[in-house]
Amino acid sequence: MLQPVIPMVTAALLFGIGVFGVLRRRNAVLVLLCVELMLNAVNLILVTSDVVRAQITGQVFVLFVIVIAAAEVGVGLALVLRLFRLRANINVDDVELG
Amino acid sequence: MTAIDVMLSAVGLVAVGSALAVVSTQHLVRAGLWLVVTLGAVAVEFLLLRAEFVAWVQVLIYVGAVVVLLLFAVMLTRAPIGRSTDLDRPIGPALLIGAGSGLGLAGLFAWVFRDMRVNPPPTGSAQRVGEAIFGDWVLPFEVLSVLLLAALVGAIVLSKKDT
Amino acid sequence: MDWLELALRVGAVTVAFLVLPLLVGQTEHKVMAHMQARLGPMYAGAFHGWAQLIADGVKFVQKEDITPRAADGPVFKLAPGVALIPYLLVLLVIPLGPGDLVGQPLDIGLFFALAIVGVGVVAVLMAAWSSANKYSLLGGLRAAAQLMGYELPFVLAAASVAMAAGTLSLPLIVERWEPWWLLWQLPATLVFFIAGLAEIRRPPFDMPIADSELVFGYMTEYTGLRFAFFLLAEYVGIVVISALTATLFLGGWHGPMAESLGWLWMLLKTGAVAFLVIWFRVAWPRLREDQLQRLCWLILVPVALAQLVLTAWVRVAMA
Amino acid sequence: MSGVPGYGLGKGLAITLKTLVSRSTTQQYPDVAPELPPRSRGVIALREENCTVCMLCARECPDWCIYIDSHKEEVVVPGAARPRQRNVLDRFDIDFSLCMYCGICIEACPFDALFWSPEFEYAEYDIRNLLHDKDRLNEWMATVPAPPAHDPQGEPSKEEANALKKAGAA
Repeated sequence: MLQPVIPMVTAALLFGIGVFGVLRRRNAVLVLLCVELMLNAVNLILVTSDVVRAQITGQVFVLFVIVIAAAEVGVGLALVLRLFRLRANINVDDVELG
Repeated sequence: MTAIDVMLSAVGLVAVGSALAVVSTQHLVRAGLWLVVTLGAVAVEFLLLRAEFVAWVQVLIYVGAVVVLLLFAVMLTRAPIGRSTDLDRPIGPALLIGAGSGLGLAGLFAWVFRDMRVNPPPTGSAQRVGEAIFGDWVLPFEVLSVLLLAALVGAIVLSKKDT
Repeated sequence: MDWLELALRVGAVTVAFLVLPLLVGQTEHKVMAHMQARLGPMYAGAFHGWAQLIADGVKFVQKEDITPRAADGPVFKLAPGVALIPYLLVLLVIPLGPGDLVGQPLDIGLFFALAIVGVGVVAVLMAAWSSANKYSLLGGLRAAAQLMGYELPFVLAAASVAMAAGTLSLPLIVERWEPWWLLWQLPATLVFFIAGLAEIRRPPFDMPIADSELVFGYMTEYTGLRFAFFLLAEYVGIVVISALTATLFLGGWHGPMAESLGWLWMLLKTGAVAFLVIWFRVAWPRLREDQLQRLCWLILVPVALAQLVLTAWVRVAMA
Repeated sequence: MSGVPGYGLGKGLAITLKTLVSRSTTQQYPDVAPELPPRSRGVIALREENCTVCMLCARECPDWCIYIDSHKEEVVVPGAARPRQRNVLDRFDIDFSLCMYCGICIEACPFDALFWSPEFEYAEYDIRNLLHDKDRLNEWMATVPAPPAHDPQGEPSKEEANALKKAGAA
């Protein structure tokens, strides 16, 4: 017997921490790190709901999320390195939009 | 509280604690290393929830590749040893929104799942996950491969030198 | 009883973890020496220097443990441990003989092994960055690029044999192995072994520590016991890669009288592959950094993919 | 043949394997005495009786590593008109921390007082202890090998040739 509330609350806290980090961090790589935190929180919720509902769909989605996260990091880091090459600075506040 | 509950709580504490370190440390590279701890802890949670396959995929892709890429990028963009001073914005709004969403969701989950007890499912899920992916979810899987290809092309184009 | 058995298994694996790397190291000392028309260590332990590595260990323990002033202390000190532990965990799932002569039978043991071996690169990056040394950092970046690249053919080649056996469990893969797989899986064997060599950063793939360019790469600043840990990790790495190659592609414990002598066959095959690893170090020069990436992406990955297609065809044809 | 891909790699493996199975030639020095080539230049030995303190060696030495002191002594020879004077060697030191083993002193010595000895095990923990006095140099005389025999095909020495000529003339 296990209580699904424990991983659920853990995941919620991880998500909150991730949101906090994304909003607070200025460094682009650190923002990516915090996005990973949020994705992991979602993964944890998906796996836990699998346990709750005795299904496997959640795990399938976790795999999809992990693949997408890998793609996201690949493109994100390419962007960051490009930015660094252009500006020698990866501070997201200093990026001019438009 | 059964033994598995205790372990879930302990590993959850590790995950949350190291996640806090990720968002609060002033050492750039250490943030990435703390993220390794968080991801490892989440992988252990997966193991405890009997999602073995997903747990090891998490280790292989996240710890073995994603974090390494992140650390690689951090080191390529001049990571100093010691504290950096310009990593953070003012703490106020971020704390408000982050704590709001995190604690709000936590409260919601705690309320909804407060009395639920479930039996852990049987282990050995690689085959079941495979059947699910290539049965019900084969179309999303194919779309995902196109997405990966697009990401690959995009990353190459972005990191090519201007000619 | 259950706990006792578990303790016994973990204890046996720990003993193997401590003894096999020393055996490989001593073999390397002697084999490398004779391949270079030398004798190698002759004094420690009186008979042909059999105790040389023990003497080395004692020496390392006595040395001063230096942390550079500019280094990031905690990360610097933690890195050798992080380098060592993944290999210990991998040894747990490698089957030594038929039946359940394995540290811990896992349903997805192969996947576990591949995932855990990949963690080692984190230790390299930790050591490289925290040393506050440019050569170390360069070595670490080389290692990261190398390991990220070679992880792909490594996993693909292993996937081929898993597909052929229809399971991810290492004991089951060995059980379903048949001698003709040697021929049919030969490309995967070569790709796996070469990528494995690159994974453990052995010559000719030792660019991360290339001593003529980077002093000693990410290990430059390490002394004493921590340096010894890194060296131990390298030799456990040889054991792990050799054992995985033997398990996946060379039939593990298969051989005459496998029921009683299976463990011996497994050890012999592992030893033979480890000998190859040593031999390559002596015979071949180090690749250049661009040749390394070229070999990975233009040769190993395509070969591994072709092998996957072939395996799938044969499986379908046989079904 | 060398155009085949991987030929070089195979050759490397073959060579190392061949070396592995053939006997290694390492000399186990402290356990087994090394076989030195004839006329090895190990150390310079001194035959004190032959030295006349002519100082040629000290003057020819490029490193100035030979130190010689002497005094004069009168030798009374019975039956001689007056006592003879002769040089007596007080000190003959060679500083082997300076010596570069050129052997010029041995070539320069007109009285066969200096010799090459193959002895080489005289390392010291302190560089100052490499200054060896005449007693020590004399000890090494015991290790000096006999001079190589004359080449039977070679020309006879000038003295021999002169003697033969005289004998022929007589």
